[in-house]
Amino acid sequence: MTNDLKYSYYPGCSLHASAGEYDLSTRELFRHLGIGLTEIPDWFCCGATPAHNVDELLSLSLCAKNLELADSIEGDVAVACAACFSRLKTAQHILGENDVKRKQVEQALDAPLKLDGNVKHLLEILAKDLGLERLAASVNKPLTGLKVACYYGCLLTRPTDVPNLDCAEAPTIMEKIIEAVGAETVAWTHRLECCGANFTLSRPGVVIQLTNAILDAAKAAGADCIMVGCPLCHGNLDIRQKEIEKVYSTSYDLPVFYLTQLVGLSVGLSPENLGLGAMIVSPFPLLTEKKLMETSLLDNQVSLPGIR
Amino acid sequence: MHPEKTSHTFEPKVIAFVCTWCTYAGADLAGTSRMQYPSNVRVLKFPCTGRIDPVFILKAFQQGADGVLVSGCHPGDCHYIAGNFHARRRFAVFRKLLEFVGVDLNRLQFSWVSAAEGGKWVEVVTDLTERVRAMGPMTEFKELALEEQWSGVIDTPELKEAFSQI
Amino acid sequence: MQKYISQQNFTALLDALIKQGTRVVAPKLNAGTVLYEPLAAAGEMVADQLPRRSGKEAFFPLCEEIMSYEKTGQQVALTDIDPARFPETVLIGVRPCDAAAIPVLDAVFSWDYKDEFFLERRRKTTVVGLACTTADDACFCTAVGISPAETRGSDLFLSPLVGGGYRCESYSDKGEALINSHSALFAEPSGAEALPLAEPQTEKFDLKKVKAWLDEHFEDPAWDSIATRCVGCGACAFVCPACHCFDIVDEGTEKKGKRRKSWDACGFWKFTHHASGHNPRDQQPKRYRNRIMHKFKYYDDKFGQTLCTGCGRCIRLCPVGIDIAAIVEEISKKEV
Amino acid sequence: MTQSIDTSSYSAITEAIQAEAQRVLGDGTVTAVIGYAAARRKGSAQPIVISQADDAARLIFTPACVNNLAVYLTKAKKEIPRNGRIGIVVKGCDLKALVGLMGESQLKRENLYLIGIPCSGVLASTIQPDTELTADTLASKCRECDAHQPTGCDFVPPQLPVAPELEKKYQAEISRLEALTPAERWAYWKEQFAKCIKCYACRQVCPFCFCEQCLCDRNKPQMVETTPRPAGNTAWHIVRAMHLAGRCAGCAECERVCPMDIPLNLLNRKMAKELKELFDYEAGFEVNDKGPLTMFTEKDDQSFIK
Amino acid sequence: MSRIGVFICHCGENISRTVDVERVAREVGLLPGVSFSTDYKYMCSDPGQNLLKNAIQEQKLTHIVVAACSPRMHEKTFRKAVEAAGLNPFLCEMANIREHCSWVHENKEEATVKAVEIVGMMVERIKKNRILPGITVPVTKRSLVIGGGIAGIQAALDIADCGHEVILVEREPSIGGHMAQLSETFPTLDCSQCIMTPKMVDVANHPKITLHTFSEVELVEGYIGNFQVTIKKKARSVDEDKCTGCGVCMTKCPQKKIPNKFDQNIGLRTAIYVPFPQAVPNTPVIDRANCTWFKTGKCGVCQKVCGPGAVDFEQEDRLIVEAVGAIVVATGFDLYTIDEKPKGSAIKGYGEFGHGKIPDVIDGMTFERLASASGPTGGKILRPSDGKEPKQIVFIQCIGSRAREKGISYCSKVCCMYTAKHTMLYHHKVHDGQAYVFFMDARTPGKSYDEFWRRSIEEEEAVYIRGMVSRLYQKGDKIVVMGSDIAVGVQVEIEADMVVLATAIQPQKGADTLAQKLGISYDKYHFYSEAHAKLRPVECATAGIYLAGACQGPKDIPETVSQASAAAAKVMTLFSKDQLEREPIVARVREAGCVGCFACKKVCAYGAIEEKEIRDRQGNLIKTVAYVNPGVCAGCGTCQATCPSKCVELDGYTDEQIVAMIEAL
Repeated sequence: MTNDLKYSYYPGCSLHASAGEYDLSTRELFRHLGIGLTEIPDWFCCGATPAHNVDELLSLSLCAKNLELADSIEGDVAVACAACFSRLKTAQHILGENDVKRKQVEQALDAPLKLDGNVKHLLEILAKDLGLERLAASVNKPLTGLKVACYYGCLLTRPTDVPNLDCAEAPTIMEKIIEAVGAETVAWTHRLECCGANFTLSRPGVVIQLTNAILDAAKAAGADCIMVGCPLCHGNLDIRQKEIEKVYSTSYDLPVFYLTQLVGLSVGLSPENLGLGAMIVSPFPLLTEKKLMETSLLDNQVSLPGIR
Repeated sequence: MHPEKTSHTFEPKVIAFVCTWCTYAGADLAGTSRMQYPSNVRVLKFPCTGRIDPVFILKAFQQGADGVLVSGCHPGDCHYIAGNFHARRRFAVFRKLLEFVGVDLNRLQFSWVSAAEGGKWVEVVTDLTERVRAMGPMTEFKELALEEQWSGVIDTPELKEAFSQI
Repeated sequence: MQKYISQQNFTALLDALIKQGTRVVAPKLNAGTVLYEPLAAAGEMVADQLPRRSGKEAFFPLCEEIMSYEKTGQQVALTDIDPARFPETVLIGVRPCDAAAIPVLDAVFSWDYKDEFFLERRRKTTVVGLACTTADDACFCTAVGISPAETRGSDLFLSPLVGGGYRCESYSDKGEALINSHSALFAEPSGAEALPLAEPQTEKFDLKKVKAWLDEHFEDPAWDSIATRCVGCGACAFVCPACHCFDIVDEGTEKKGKRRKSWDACGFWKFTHHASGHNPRDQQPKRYRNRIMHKFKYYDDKFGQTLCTGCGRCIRLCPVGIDIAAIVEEISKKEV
Repeated sequence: MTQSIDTSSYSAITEAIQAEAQRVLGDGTVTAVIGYAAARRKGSAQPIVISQADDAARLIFTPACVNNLAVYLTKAKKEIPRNGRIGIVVKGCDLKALVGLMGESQLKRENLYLIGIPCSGVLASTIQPDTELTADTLASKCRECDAHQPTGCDFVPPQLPVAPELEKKYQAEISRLEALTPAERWAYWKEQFAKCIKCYACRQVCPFCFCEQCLCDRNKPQMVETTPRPAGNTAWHIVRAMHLAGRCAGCAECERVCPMDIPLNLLNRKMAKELKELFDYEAGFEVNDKGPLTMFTEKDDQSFIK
Repeated sequence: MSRIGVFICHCGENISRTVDVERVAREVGLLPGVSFSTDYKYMCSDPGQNLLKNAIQEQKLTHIVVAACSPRMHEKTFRKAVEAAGLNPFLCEMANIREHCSWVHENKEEATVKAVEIVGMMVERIKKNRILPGITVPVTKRSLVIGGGIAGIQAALDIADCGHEVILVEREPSIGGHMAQLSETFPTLDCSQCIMTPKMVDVANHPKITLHTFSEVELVEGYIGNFQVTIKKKARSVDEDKCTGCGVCMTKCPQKKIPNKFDQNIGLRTAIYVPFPQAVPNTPVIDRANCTWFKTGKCGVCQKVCGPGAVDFEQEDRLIVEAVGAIVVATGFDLYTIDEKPKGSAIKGYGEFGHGKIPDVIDGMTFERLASASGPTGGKILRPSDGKEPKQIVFIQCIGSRAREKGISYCSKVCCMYTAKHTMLYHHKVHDGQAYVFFMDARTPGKSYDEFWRRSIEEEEAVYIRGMVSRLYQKGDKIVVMGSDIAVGVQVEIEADMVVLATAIQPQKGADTLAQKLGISYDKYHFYSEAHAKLRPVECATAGIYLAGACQGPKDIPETVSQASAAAAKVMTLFSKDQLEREPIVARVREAGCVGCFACKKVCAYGAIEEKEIRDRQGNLIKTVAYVNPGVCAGCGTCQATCPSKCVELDGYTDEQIVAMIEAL
């Protein structure tokens, strides 16, 4: 299947590090769907959540510069990471409204700003640009029987009026995508709670508490797994899961997928190409049980490549 | 107590068109507060800035005003709901027209002065008076008023000059 | 008296006149438009274009002050204009159609009331006509009995010659005096041929027949079809060499002001508007009818002349293309 | 080398409007049609009102059809029949005036039958009407025309207008004047206004000068001097430009008819430019309940107010 | 020819200290038209005024200029004096040579020159002044009250008690409004219905009040003193004259499970119903959308059982026209809901609270019905989902109010107090229950209000948590309330049985449509705008229309009642004279010149300009011109500045007067 969609791609730092499988699965999925994805040359860190707490001008300038770089490539800007997405969108919003800050940033960059580029999260590209119908049509192996807890986290839709991805407090975009690829979604309470994000190193106690509530809610709602669109959420929910289970003497065993991994599975991409082996909570038992993966692969799981 | 009065060679004529509810009352307050400002301004009272026709400004310049001030209630304070909003649009356009025909807009001031802003009235009037004083007399309209059509003129300075050059 | 003046001497003549303090009025470019205006130097004269307005304003200005007043207390001071202070003027380069209109105006301004403003200027002005060598299809001087070399109204008449210079012919003492005042610049007439005259295309009107029809047709449906399109501006009257209506207004305040005389036009709605609110010419066709009637009937009734010299200005400049020549031609074809 | 303007479609347009006028007069759709007819001088055209189907053959469209006929529908022209629906031949620029007149309660759409002209341009001046239409003789308004093809008419001939890209003279001239000092601009306009003879041709041809009594004809009080002296002339043209601000859609008739060649439309274009910049308003595109100077928003610019 | 008299006041020394008043009198005496000029120590004193009056008589003066203080000070004084001397008061003007001259300049020469010019300007102006006769407008002494809540009831009763007829229009089948729904009222805990229903009965029985319930205002024409109002009486399907209010129809109606709006849709009612037992009028109405007869054409039980034969299925909407002189608008409020709002709406819903999908999250008004003895639970606090008594209850304040990000930035004013009341009612009824309140800050200005609030904490054991709630979710049969306690700096989670939201007060739906019918202005939330926020708080800018109650902004009951009485007082002031007298500073149209472009009408903020057709004797339309209604015109003059041909003139500020002043300079 080919089509006319083309994007410049801003992977962000996490996708070049802890979230390599997100990057891998994104590129593979887009290639499979025939969506053009050109990595922005010379992109650099968006400043993430720390920069704007320290120096607003710096954080705005970082994003403005990245947007300027993106301007050289045809198409809207595709962003995978919720934090990058949030920062780029926020910078566009602030600089579009505030002339004083705009002038400051222009001075810092020594160039007029190019803010017109449309910044889009992968969710938006799949659900709106590609469209749910075309997405559903490209499904080869529907994820029938898989109960997914869609987890948005705090940044994807908030604050109201900035990302404009979906309703800030009651979004449905993830659910729609997951239903389009044949899986079931569960109604649960903690879809939009914060996971603690980058407190993961500085205040692990808080993060464990918050993340536990999320895992608990997903489990209680009957989910088999969790789907995320953010490497920070993924880190806290996946990497920390064993530790949480230990602290709270419980067992969740909820694999945490990136949205591109689940969608990738449904269109028929192989677990290797989706980096499933890199997940700490192994998805293979679940996928085997739900007959979404051949048993033979399970035996070879050790050989599956993780982060490239 | 009062600043030294300096004598000037040129005393500009400044005409102020003001609304009765805000600026006129503000000027009254400047009086009751015994504030001091140049005596060059002559105040014409209107019910509302909405009543002020651009032609009056033109007429004022033609009558020899060196500076014109139009002042009324702050936006939202209009005694007549929206007269000042209409005036704001009208004068935004009219000043552009005057500028285009060659009137120096430094001679035409617009302001919002509320009934409580005696100090602002003094500031606006003083600023305009001193600015216009520095600019010198508004000669454009005055010269125009002295000109007749060529064939009615008996001896124009231009003609005299032309003759002297030959 | 017939003389020759070279182009070079012609320029020298004008400069000399200007230098001696004579007002020299000639076609001149003014902000893109050619008008009869006082020259500051001979070089300013534009000889090859018909000015937008006629030469009448040398005697009958667009607007002139006739008096001023000032009130102090109960005292009123009146100041009159002294016509004796009007300057000596040479009106030069006047087209035959413009010059021919001057005697027409003379008749009006000296008929009953002697208009000293007009007459004093007239006395002090020497009119130098210039033969016409070009015409367009709006020109119709020949149709009203005037030729491109018509000398009526001129004190001195210039005919441009092949190879430059002018043949000058005087038709009055004033003309002769002008030659004599700078006789060194003039030479005896050469044998050089004059440039061919302009040839307006319009056929000669039967003005008697036109008048005869007008005499009988004050009320006629034709007026509506002629002038419904008239928008009621004063362009035709203001550019006409023969129109002479004026208005007198006081301008100023109760304390101080001036009384001025300025051109008026019968096409204006206000022209016959009475103080009562009644307007006898309440529709545009009636006002336009007055224009035709005045030119081809009323003036003839009074002075035995036609109030049109065929300059064609009103035809060229009418905003809505009203063509007086076409109208008169049409009238001349009507059954009387 | 002057670029000539392609007016080859005008004869076909003439035939089309003749046929349409004959039809609408014949079947009683309209009681009269206002259009253009040839006149005596070579190439000339003049406004005409016809009420018989047989007269439809007199209608023409040529580069000399410069007039904005909308003026004949205003109250200033009482002589034109007022009963029934009236047909009118309109160029895109003239149509804008009609749109404005509808917004000002002067006309009703249902009383009009609009015969639109797909116009490639007309002459700047008809002092010599048989002039060939070239980039030099083309009316300046046609150089920046955005309505060669009129919209919303009842009938438009199928021919398509051909309009070459030309330099926008008004825009260029406005920019030139804007770059001058106030004193230089004053000198420019003083020279121009001094020529004015108060013939009021500009007012009389303007579709928006429909006042029963012009402010400038009033003498209680005398707002503007009536004599044609520089002072009164200047005041008159300023008042006129102000009264047309936000209403004038740029038919440029005032400028065309001025016997003294005063560039009056420059003032109107300047005002239009300011209104566009200040209030994002352009006259003549849609029938509006309120013009830019009869409405306001609370957020209007007030940077010029202290 | 005018004979102008000029009087220069010394104002003690206030003017004469810096202005040479004798010289001013001398110099202006020389101006054309001035036949008398003099100076005097105190012009405003009795001798000063007598000097003026005598001079008018003796010098046969026709116009007067008094050069003294600001006209804002003494214009009325001198115009009165001039009137007493037999001149029209508008032939007197003041020249301000005190506030605008002597007080602001020190140099005597400068000040004197300026004073001469100021007086000269007024001399030129007054020559153009015309006699302005006072304007009188006839007043129809009947009034319309729109809205039958406590505001409308109070206003109607006050006006009617004064002997003037009142037409009271209510959209619902019964008057009473929101106050009738309340259980008890703060700060006294009176039973709301006990104090409300007698007033409703008073309205019903008042000989001067005509009550139209189940009716709406359709069209308003006219102006102050002279309105024509068209009222639509919606088809009730029950003849009000025949019905005795016995209620048999309601007991027999087979449709019994229709949610009752009066009970916030918790209680049920029949298809033929009165909203509540004490309704006024006690005449049922058929809810045609739910009535079997109207749905299927079968049933008709009510008609069969109705003794007097009052049920009339054929009844249709009726239009009635009433002439009134004044209108009181008292349309009250509606409650914000946390439901998802339509896309594009400036006001947003509460997605974080599940958009209102959790059944035991209710609003304050629903709690009132639960707590009300006449409510659906008979006054017991029971959960809507399962009828259990909630043992842990959470109240959350400022839902929608003061929430800019939700589109509403104002404070709803009554919620702090009613939430305090709710905690008390809850504690009185559920002794072992615990109430928590999340609040931003408690706003309790009002007599005995703060004491009341403190009682809820100190005596009724409500736990107040300063902080907002971020999220609510259902967990089993509990509602988890996640919030923050900013006083302690911790996140709190409460597992509640029921949550009560203090939702914002909004204007009634359709408030904007009604405002457009009335020609009054409203703010971006659709609350009606008063003419002046401080000095004219109960009047609309549109003359003859007054505001009462929460339609103007959130209000509690005492404030609403006060404002209703104030509006009634304004109406009675208007009705105190047969003719309304107005200052004649109003615009006038010169019809001869008017060309009917209606630019004046477009800029008139008061709707004072109408279109008037001028016809000849045969009735043919000549033209349509503008007409200024002098009863409505406020005299701002914006129309005149806008009119291109100056065919509308503002009396008192005509172009002639102004140009004369400019030319005097």
